[in-house]
Parts: sequence; C-alpha cells; structure tokens
Amino acid sequence: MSDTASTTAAGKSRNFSIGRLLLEGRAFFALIAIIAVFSFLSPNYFTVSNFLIMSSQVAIYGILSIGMLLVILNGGIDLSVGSILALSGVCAGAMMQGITLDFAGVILYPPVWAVVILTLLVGAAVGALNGVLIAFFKVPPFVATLGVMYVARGVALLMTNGLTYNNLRGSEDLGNTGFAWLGFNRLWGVPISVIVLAVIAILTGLMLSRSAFGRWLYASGGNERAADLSGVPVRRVKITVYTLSGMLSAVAGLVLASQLTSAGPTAGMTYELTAIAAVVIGGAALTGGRGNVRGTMLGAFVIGFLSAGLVIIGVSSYWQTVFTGAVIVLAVLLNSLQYGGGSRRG
Amino acid sequence: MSDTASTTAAGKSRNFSIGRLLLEGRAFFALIAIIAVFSFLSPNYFTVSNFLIMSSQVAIYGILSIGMLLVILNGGIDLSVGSILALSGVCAGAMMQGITLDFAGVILYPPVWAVVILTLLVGAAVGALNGVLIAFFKVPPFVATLGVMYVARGVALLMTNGLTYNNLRGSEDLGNTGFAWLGFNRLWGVPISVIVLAVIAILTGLMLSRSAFGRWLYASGGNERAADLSGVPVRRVKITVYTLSGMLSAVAGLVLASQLTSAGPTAGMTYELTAIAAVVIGGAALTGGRGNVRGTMLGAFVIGFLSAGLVIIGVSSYWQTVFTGAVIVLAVLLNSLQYGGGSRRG
Amino acid sequence: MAADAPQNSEVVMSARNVAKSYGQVHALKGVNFDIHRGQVTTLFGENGAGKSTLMKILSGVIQPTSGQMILDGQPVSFANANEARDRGISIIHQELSLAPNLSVRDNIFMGREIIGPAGVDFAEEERQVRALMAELEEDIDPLTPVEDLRLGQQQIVEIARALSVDSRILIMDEPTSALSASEVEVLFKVIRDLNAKGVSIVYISHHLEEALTITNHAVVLRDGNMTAYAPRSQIDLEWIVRNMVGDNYDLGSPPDSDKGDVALSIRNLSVPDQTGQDLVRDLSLDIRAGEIVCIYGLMGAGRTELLETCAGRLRQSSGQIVLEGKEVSDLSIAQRIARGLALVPEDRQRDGLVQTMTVGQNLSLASIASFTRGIFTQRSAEQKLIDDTIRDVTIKTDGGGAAIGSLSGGNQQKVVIGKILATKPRVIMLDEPSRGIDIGAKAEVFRLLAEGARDGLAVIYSTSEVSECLSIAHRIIVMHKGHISAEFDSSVSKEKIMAASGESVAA
Amino acid sequence: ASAEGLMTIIVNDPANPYWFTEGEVAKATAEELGYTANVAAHRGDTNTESTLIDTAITNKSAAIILDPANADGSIGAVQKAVDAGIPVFLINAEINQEGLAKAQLVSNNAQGAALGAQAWVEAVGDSGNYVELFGAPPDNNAQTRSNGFETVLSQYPDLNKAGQEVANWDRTQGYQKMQSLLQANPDIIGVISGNDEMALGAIAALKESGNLEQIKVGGFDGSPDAVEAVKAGEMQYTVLQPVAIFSEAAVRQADNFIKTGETGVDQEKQLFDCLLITADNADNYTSAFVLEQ
Ligand SMILES: Nc1ncnc2c1ncn2[C@@H]1O[C@H](COP(=O)(O)OP(=O)(O)OP(=O)(O)O)[C@@H](O)[C@H]1O
Ligand SMILES: Nc1ncnc2c1ncn2[C@@H]1O[C@H](COP(=O)(O)OP(=O)(O)OP(=O)(O)O)[C@@H](O)[C@H]1O
Ligand SMILES: O[C@@H]1[C@H](O)[C@H](O)CO[C@H]1O
Ligand SMILES: [Mg+2]
Ligand SMILES: [Mg+2]
Repeated sequence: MSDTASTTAAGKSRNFSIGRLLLEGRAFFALIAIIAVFSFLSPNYFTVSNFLIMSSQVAIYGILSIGMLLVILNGGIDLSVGSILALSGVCAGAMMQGITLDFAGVILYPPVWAVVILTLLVGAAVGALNGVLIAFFKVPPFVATLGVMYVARGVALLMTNGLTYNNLRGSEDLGNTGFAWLGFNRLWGVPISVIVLAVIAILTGLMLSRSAFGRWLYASGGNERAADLSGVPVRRVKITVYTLSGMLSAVAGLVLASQLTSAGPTAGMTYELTAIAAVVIGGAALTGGRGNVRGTMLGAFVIGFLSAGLVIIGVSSYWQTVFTGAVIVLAVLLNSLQYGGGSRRG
Repeated sequence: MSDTASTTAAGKSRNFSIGRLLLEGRAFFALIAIIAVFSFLSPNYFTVSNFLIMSSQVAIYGILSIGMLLVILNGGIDLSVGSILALSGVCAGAMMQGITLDFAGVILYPPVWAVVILTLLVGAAVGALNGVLIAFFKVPPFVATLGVMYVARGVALLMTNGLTYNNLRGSEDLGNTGFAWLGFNRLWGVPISVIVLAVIAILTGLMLSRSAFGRWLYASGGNERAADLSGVPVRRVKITVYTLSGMLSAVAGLVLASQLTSAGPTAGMTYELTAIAAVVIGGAALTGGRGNVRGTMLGAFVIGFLSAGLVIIGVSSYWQTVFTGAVIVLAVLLNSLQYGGGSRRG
Repeated sequence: MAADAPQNSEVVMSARNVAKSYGQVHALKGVNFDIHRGQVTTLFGENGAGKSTLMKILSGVIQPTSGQMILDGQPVSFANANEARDRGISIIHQELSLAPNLSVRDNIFMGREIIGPAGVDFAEEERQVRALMAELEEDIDPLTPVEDLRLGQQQIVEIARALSVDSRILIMDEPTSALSASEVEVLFKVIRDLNAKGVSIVYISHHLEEALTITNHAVVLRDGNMTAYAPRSQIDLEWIVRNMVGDNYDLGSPPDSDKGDVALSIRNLSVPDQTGQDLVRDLSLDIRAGEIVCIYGLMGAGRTELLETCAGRLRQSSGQIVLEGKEVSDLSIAQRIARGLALVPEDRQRDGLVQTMTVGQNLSLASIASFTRGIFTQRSAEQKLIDDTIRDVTIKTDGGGAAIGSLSGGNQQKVVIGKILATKPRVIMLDEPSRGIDIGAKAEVFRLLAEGARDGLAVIYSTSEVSECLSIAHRIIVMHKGHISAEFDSSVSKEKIMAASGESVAA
Repeated sequence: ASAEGLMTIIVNDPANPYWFTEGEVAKATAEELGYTANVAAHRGDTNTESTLIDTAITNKSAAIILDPANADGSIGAVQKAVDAGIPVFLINAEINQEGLAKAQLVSNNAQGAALGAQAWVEAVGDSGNYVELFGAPPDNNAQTRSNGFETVLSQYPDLNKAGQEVANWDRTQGYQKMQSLLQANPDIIGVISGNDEMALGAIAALKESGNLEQIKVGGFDGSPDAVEAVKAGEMQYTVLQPVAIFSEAAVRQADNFIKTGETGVDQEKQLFDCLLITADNADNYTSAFVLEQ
C-alpha cells in the first residue's frame, strides 16, 4: 500500500514542509485532536509542566519504539523489548548493590558510568542473540523474540528471586552516586529522559536518512534478495538492528529504573505491544522498508498523550482500555481510507 | 523456507505414513522428548489420569490455536483471541445470572443451549469485526486485532465492573442448569473439553483438506493476488477465518468458564502468544499458506505437556518461564537446522 | 487515428473506444479491438503500450474508465474475472499467478473446485490435470508443489489452467517468456487445435518472429492508442517494428573492441543443488576485457547457477573464480562488486529492485560507498550519480524521485542495469537481460553493452533466444546440463546453436 | 470540582474484588467528606504507578490514597508525590521505608495467616501432606502470609508440605497449578492458599477431579465469592481482611491531615487485625468484606 510516510530515505527530507507533514497526516492530526480535546476537558492538561511530565512518560515508550522501528523497517518484529528492559534494569540494580567477588572476598561497587555501559552491553547482547537466531538460524523473528521474551523475563526473575532492587541512589562513600540523575534531573527545565529520547531520535533519524547503514536497512527491508545482490550485507544489517533494539531497551530500562529509583523483574510487561503500536500509528509498514523516526515519535506521543489525558480527566481504567484500542485502529484506519482501499497492491 | 509440514493441502494426506510424521518431525520429537524426560523425573507423570488432566488443560490453548492456525494460514494474525475468550466468558456469565428486561420488568434466564449459542455469536461477531477491518478497511491484521484486543477486554471489564461472575451452575427452578457439564463431565472417562477439542480439530482438518474452502484458504495465504485472479473470494475467506477464530475463542471461553464455574474479565491474558507459539511450533509459516491441524495440535501439546510437567516435578515458576521460552525457540530452530540455512531460497 | 478493423471474418468479441486511466496515467485512450472466431489475434506493442491493460479489461479483471465491449453482438460488462469466465473468456496473466505452496492440481482448480459427495473430488481433478499435461506433452506430476517447478514449468501450469476452463476466448499475455523453443512448438500445436474447435485466441508476445508464425491478425498498440491493424497476409517483421516503435531497430553487431587480458577466469567450477546434484559441472571459461560472451541454453541448463556463483550468491563445491588474476571465491557479494564483478539478475522483480525505494535510490544502492564520506552520504554526489546514470542508460522517468513501480518493465530493467553499471564494473554478468522487454528497449540494452565493451568492459550475458546470440556477442557458449556443450564465434548459424543446446530444431 | 478538592485513589487491579472494594470504599468515603475522587489502577506495574502519581500531581490532588505496587519499587513514586507536597496514605501493602507516607494502613497479614493456619489445622487435621498456593512474589503480602502459615503448620511434625506453586493471586492459574499439583501429589489432604481467588481456582480443580470431599481448602481475603463457597461447604474458611475498614480509615486520616495537619493517629504503620470467617459466622457477612461482629 502506498505510504507517503515512507520517504525519509535521503533526498526527500529536503522537501520537508508543513504541507508534507499535514499530508503525512493521521498521526499528526490524531495528536492535535488529542491535545485539543483534553485541553478542553481539563484545565490541568494544557500546561508546560504537564507537557514536560507527559513527555518524560513518553520517553520510555519512545525509546523502545525507535528500536522497534529499526526492526520493523527490516521486516522483523521484536517482542522481547519489555523483557530486555526488565532484565537490564535488574542488572543495573544488581551492580548498584555491589558485585560480590567471592574468591577475593570483596564487594565491588562500579561507578555509575560503568554500570550504564555494562547494562547497555547486556541489552545489546540479548538483542544480538535475537539477531543471530534470526539471521543465522532462520528462526522467524516473531518466534525468536517470543522465546527470548520468556527467557529474559525468567532470568530477570531468577536473578532477583522475584524481588525489586530498591536503593539505586548509591552512596558517596562507595563513589557510585548519580544514578538518579537520568530520571530526576532536568536540563534547561527539560527532564533528562526527554533529552535522551530527543538525542536518540535525532541520531537515529540521521542514521536512517544520511548513512549507508540507513540505506542498507531500507533496502533490505524492502527486498532482501535484491539488497543482497546489490552488495548490502543483509545479515550484518539484521544482527545490528536487533542489537540496537536490545540496547535501546536497556536505555529504556535505565531511564525507568532511574525514574523509579528501583528496578524490578516484572517491569515492562506488554510494552512491546505499545512500542509496535507507536511504530505502526507512525506510518511504518509491518512488511518492512517503510517508515521513519518522525512518524514513530508522533505515534509514541499519540499513545502517551492519550493515556495521560484519560487519566487526567479521570476516565475509568476500563474505558481507558477501550479508548486505547479504538485509537490504535482509528489512526491506522484513517490512513487506509485516505489512500483508498481498492488499489491493486491490496 | 521449505517446510514439509506444509503439505496438508489435500491429496497429500493419502501418503500419510509414519515416515512422513517422523520427517514432519520436530514438534513430534519435542513432544516425545518432553514426555520421556518428565516420565523419568516423576512417577506421577506417565499415568492415564495425568495425561487426561494435561489434555484438558491443553484443550483451551488447543481450541484457540486452531482458530489461530486458520488466521495464520491466511497470512494474518489474531492478537484478540485472549480478550474474546474473556468477553465471551463474561457474556455467558451475564446470561446465566439472568438478563433483566427493564421495560418488561422481568428477568430472563435463557437455557444453557441458548447461552452457548448466543455466546458463540458474540465471539463470531467480534471476530467478524476483525475480519471487516482487515478485509475491507485494509488495516493490517496485527494492528486491527491489537486494537480489538484492547476494546474487547475493556468491554468485558465494563460489563462486569471488573468483577467475576461466580455462580454459573444455574438452578433447577430456572431451567438453566448444565453449564458445568462442559468443564466437569467425562464421556468414556475422557473430559468433555478434550472431546470438544478433538471434534473441532477433526472438523477443521477435514475442512482444510477436503473442502473447497480449505483450498481457498491455502491459496489465498500462499498468493492472495493469484487466488483472487482465479476467482477465489479472498475477502470472504478472510472474514470467515477471523470469524471462525472469534467463535473458537468463544468456545474456549465457554470451556474455561465451565471448568472454573466462574467467568472473569481478566481471563485469557497473553493466551494469544501461547496460541501463536503452538501454531508455529507445529510447523506453520507466519507468512501464510503453510501449516496443518496435526502440527498445530502437536504444538499445543508440546507447550501444555511441558508446562504441566514443570509444575509436576516442582520447578520454580521462574524456571518455568525460562524453559517455555527456550522450548519455543528450540522447537523451531530444529526445523531450520534440519533443512539447512544456506539455500538460495533464503 | 485508430484504424478500423476490416470485417474479413466473424468477430466474437470486440472493444469499442475502450479507455482506462489510473489517475494521471492514461493507459488506454479509446481503443477498438476485434477478436475473430477460431483465429489468433496478436497484440504487439512496446512495454507500457497498454496491452495487458486491454486484456485485463476484456477478461473482467479491471473495468474500463469508458467505452464498451460487445460479445456476440450484445453489449456486456463484467464486474470481475469470474463473470467473464462464466461467459467463456479466460486469461493467462503476464505475471505468474500461482500459489507456490499448492500442488499443480490445486493451482489449476483453485476457485473452480470439482465438488463430489465427500468434498472436493481430488481424483477427478487429478485425472483432468494428467490429461492436460499429456496434451501439452509435459511430464509434470499433478501433486508436485508449484514452488518445486522451474519457471518454464510454472508457465505450463498457467497455460494448463487456462485450457482447463473450456473457454471460447482464450487470452494469452506473454505465455512463452520462460518457455523453450520446443515447448513453444507444442503450445502452438495446441493453439491450432483450439482454433480448429472454434476457440478464439488473443496472443501477446515480445518474441515477434515467433508470434508471426502463429498469428492470423496483428494489432499494434502504441501509447494507449491502436496504431495499426492488418491480417497476417499483409504484414512482416519490419511492418510490426515500424508500427510499434516508429523506427526499425536491429540488435546490433559485435563491436570491434580491443580484447585485453583475461578479466574473468572460471576454472573447473561445480555447483550443487540442495540434493547434492551438480547443476554446473566442472565448467571452465575465460572472458577477456572488451569481450562480449553470450551463453545460450535451455531452461535448466545451469546458466543462472553459473552466474550467481560468480556473483557470490551461491557457493561452488569445487573450482576457482579468478578476477583479473585474483581468486575471489572467498569474497562476499559486496567485495566482489567492489573488485568490479557484478551481476544483473534474471528476475528483476524478485532480485533486482527494491519496490519500496525510488528510482534514484535503486540506482545508487550498489555504489553507496562511492558517495559516502566518513559516516554520512553526500547528497550532491549521490544526485550526480543518479542523474548521470539516468542519462547514460536513457531511463524514461521524471527524475530520480519517481516510484520504481511507476516505470514500464523495460525501464525497470534499465534501472537494474544502471545500478550495476554505476558500480563501474570490470566484468558485468547479465542473466537474461531481455526477458519481457520490448524490442526497442532490448536494442538499447545491447547498445549499452557494446559501448561498455568498447571501453574495455568484459560482458557475459545469458539468453534463451537464438537471435539475441547472433547480435553483439563475439563468442557464443552453449550450455547443456551444467557444462559447455559447444563454443562458436559470431558467424555461426541459428541451427547449429540450437542443435548444440539439445533442442529439437523444429521446422 | 467540589469544595474540598480532589483525592486520587490508586489501587492495584479492580478485577480482583478485594482491590475493587478497596477503591470503591475509599471513593465513597472521600465523596461523603466532600471531595471529588478519581480511582485509577496500576495493575502491579511500577511504571504505571509512577505515571498515575505524576497525574495526581498535575491534577493538584489534595491527597493520594495508594495501594503500592511493590514494597521496594514504589518508594520512588511515593517520594515524588511527597516532594510535590502531596500527602500519601498507603493502604493494603507496605513500602519498605518509613517516614515518607503519612500513614500505612494494612491488614495484619502475619496475624491473619496464623489465624488461617490454625483454622486450617482444625478443619484438615494435623497429619498428612498438603500443598500451598503462593501469591505474586513482588507483593510482600505473599511472603508474609506464607511465613505465617509456615510458623503455625511447622509446629505439627506430621504435616508435610509436599508442594508449593506461584499462582499470582489468579483464579485460572490456581486452577491449572492445582491440577498439576494433584497429579504430582495424589495423597494430599489439604490446600492452603495465599488468597481467595487462587483458592477458588483450586476448588474448581478439586471438584473436577472429584475429591473436594477429601481435600480441604482454606482461603484468605474474605471476598464475597469465597464466603459463598464457605457457606456451600466447599471452602473451610477464609481470613477476612478488613479492607473496607482501613480504606475508609485512610481517607478519614487524609481528611484530618488536610484540615489539621495531623492524621489523628500516632503511628505511621497501622495494622488492622484480620477476622476468621467459617461456616459458623458466614451469615454475619453483610456486604463485601464486612463482617458484623
Ligand atoms: N494499476 C496501475 N496503476 C497505475 N498505472 C498503471 C497501472 N497498471 C498499468 N499502469 C500503466 O498503464 C500503462 C500500460 O500498462 P500495461 O501493463 O498495459 O503495458 P503493456 O503493454 O502490457 O506492457 P509490457 O509489454 O511491459 O507488459 C503503463 O504506463 C503502466 O505503467
Ligand atoms: N528454485 C529452484 N528450485 C528447484 N530447482 C531449481 C530451482 N531453480 C532451478 N532449479 C533447477 O536447477 C536446474 C538449473 O536451473 P537454472 O535456473 O540454473 O537454469 P538456467 O539455465 O538458468 O535456466 P533458466 O534460468 O532459463 O530457467 C534446473 O534443473 C532447474 O529445474
Ligand atoms: O492483600 C491482597 C489480596 O489478598 C488480594 O487478593 C491479592 O493481593 C493482596 O495484596
Ligand atoms: Mg503487459
Ligand atoms: Mg536462468
């Protein structure tokens, strides 16, 4: 199905304009509509502070969605992001509590920067496992990441015995303070998590539109065989996107653990569905090759601003469930109506 | 990817043989391995009564998987089965409690057969909604059924205000006893739910292998455009499979409600993933057109016998999660190793 | 300016002023077209002339924007293909439309099941398929999954499906693009039998000479208009080409280029299939810079495997591939492209183009490294590469930003070739570069190759049409069952080539 | 908007009648006292909980009544509300930090578990094999109750715990786990469950296998369904958690605090003793989670 939202790939973004954005449409309109309706319904919605808070809530989903976008552009899917988020949060938590080296009889307290790097590596490693299963062992992405979803969750539960790591603030004595910075601090009044999201979005956008890797990704998602014959290293691209998705899940896990100053093994359940919904609302095709960061960000904000708005106006949690489902379908429906259903590409 | 499990499409079944079954393989071997390992680990596993109980647990997932198989053969996916299960259970529960007709000032207690039929209709209607969104409005199946998953769950919660209908046994006075029959009784020592599963499996198997509809389904899943050009009513096929999947979810909802003699709106969460896993372990391709009932049943039994076995030998619930994931990946992995990864068909 | 069709035989069906537009694209602009009872009417035209569009309208697959169709003197309109089929009109589509997961039998009867007392009557269906295969002189088992058949056999299945309908009007849109000469002969025999039974045939092909041997009437379409009509007796090849493209094309002759050193040396190469059987057996071949080599062979001779192995997609079981003196067997596709060895694949839809990308992005896909500085691609450098390629390869498009699907088949083929030429190869391999493209585009492609050879490029292409061997190639290699059965220079006769390929040379 | 402002009530998952009542009672009390009340649910997810706290802050709530998702994981969220100047009153479950919330009102799970275990021994007997259904591990109550059961039951040397399964407070999981536990341990005499939903699931499994007569089940919560089962003789007892009482008390303390700066109660941690419901006193159960003394 034709899809104007697919035109990130270089050369087109030059023509960026309000007109294009309007055409790109539905996600943008949905967002405007949501903001308008809730601002009307509650005086507390349309305030700078609320937008910042909502954005910091969107950050978690937004970061996951960017990883999911890469995977979906490749024609895959990643059901394990929520579990990887939990696993990496728990790993970070364990490191903040200190790593006991039995043979040496000491407890090691790595500084926060080391914790962050090690956690990202854990996420990347689990993502790479997905990638290897998919690229080398030809396990369909849905199945590989479903399996890894269970395994990663199980490992997180085993590591903590089901419990939550609480004290992630570290202490001056141990030289490992600063973990809460990600979740609690602000730069120029903007929560760090929002800045992290923005930086990741911009970098990913640049990567997609300006780098050879981006081009490879669009090409292998659009037609893997053709990409392969054109010299695109399709396996490497595949493993890379799953690794990046795992790493971004770890980033989300760190941001969440930092926001909550705690890390538990049951975090992030069903977040994969929210991330996929954001990507699809943002105009990407699940068949691969079409989609961009701008759309995905719009999708994440649509979902985040909607659910926050429903809570603010005090709608019951049951109705929240109903509305969320309806908006997901409607946003995508609008698109298919817009471009007409009868085309020969079906 | 080539896949011997794909040869349901009629005519091949004549060549059915042990040899074929062995080749068809992995799910079958996985099942044998699971039974062998657990029989070795626990004396209570390899008993008739345990097999019957495990089979009655498999029934729920098995019924859902058959619906899921139809959808997957069509090249789609149905994330809403768990929610439809809950919604139909709740509808059945509401009818068993009596339908209050305010204007007439009476409470109607439909007999159990009417409750069953009405519940199946509810399931079919929600499934048809999926079908219409997908076939007419061209919403991708993942998105349409994701949305309906939320909406159906929300409606179930709203209907019951979150609570569980408890007394589904009906009463002699009201002429609505018998609901527990499905879940509690046995025919020739076999739980009714297992018989229901067997009947549905056989009917579906026949439909797939012997009827024109079966061929249409394989054809439209294999190449929708070609099927369309050959006069296969592809939209009708699509709507039918989602409707059937919804209806089978309602059957599963009835069986579950009957087993528990209660029906709650949170039943069936994440069952869609189990159903998909069963279908894929059973050799079906998520791209459509390949798979059969025999494989899917094997897949459902693999998952059910595994999780029951883990409980019986007393493995911790965390390890249960890990093993489930590992088995899903391994069962599918075996297949891809068997057929070799490096073929030009990729 | 549509020529009126003279009424020299009974007309079963006709189209009157039929037009079809897709948005801004006017695929057909008011065409008149007659189908004669019991005769073959052939439709000629360039890629994108509107041939398939007209056939889809006649068979009910799509509906015309305006105009009328008349069947047996009565105006008709079809809402879908089923309605047309019920009225006795069936079609073999240009693109294969088979379900790969189903057996031959299931494909032939899909949507038209024979229902017996216990569901579909598989035995009866199977019997009918066997009869059809016997008629087509093909040894294809009705229960084989279609995905296990090679392209030509799949095309046979398509033909069998159309024959199984018992129609009065049978439309064949390029039914022979993947068939060998002997299979075409059988098909023509079947067509004559059908004619004798009063069945009317509409035939489309880019193999002009072949089509001339069967047709009773010729119609030429150009840019959505009918430009000429004549019965067989009044036309020849030159007439068709002149009406189709306005000029007379020939496929050129071997360029007198300086042959340099050996550019590509294939030594004792063997390539197995999944079952371990050799598709290419102990094959050796040298190609020099500036030389053009044509590989002729029947379907299944192993040409595709040979070329794909050289390109790095398949792995050989033994033998060496040496590019300008250096062994490349262990290199990836990308590394081979970087060294100057690149392939234009056989199936442009499946292996050549990325449908989700624009014309420009497809053109630059294989040479990203050449316009990447550091981590970023250079837009101006990329744009220059795209513009240059579009110009050099003469692609008809409104700029690099157009969707790839909006191009005609021939122009899409040129995009695939342009993409590979943009990598500045030393050796270019083309697998059936002319499949499905019109004579004008074919001549363009060959002109490009000849030009490349003059600049020192080594060219190796495969073809299933003898006339294409006898154009620009300096050397003709004939492959048969995985090895080279003969080698000729450009002065050889068609008959000798065909004989060496194992093809029974038909009269 | 009403005179007294907004009170935000956050419960776990209203699909469990226990939490449902918790929310409803709190809401009714708040409205009676002149507040507007929003009831939201975090369903055990600390991130959702944190989001709901953010919203409560945005909505300028006068107080937050919270059933925390996680003893450790909810501390950050409570801290955030406190930093924003909103008093937080915890109900049903505790957090592992004092001095943050103005009050923590929970049932005395240890006392309730002991009460239940004693009733269990009386109903089931003091020798034989039994199994335990365990709640959701992240919820402290699960472990507290399990420990309480253990303390009592381990005093009977002839009682032997043959198996324990996590069923996450859920009825369907209780049903399935029970079926498999039965296969592994056909000789058990009783089931002790961390809450009523799991117990009801176990009862369905036992009914199906036809040995509810021999195998006795005890529950925990005092939910209406469980009380029905007690009356029907299918469940031996259930331990009533006074959720209706402490939910109301929490709102009243919040109201006090808003108006006077004091909750009116000295300690932050307030334990509410549980009551035993058996066939003998089940008729005194007048409405959800309310037992007339
Ligand atoms: N669905 C469509 N949407 C837009 N344009 C179309 C569509 N189908 C065909 N066209 C355009 O209509 C014109 C005629 O196409 P058609 O397929 O009839 O050509 P053809 O004569 O069969 O060419 P070829 O020899 O390559 O098969 C082309 O310009 C083509 O791009
Ligand atoms: N996808 C495939 N599956 C099974 N067999 C195949 C497949 N592709 C090719 N073959 C078989 O491999 C052999 C060689 O085929 P190949 O494609 O190399 O021939 P070719 O000379 O290139 O002919 P053409 O390309 O014209 O079909 C044939 O016997 C063919 O049937
Ligand atoms: O105390 C409550 C109830 O027992 C409920 O049934 C499950 O969660 C616990 O926290
Ligand atoms: Mg055509
Ligand atoms: Mg070939």
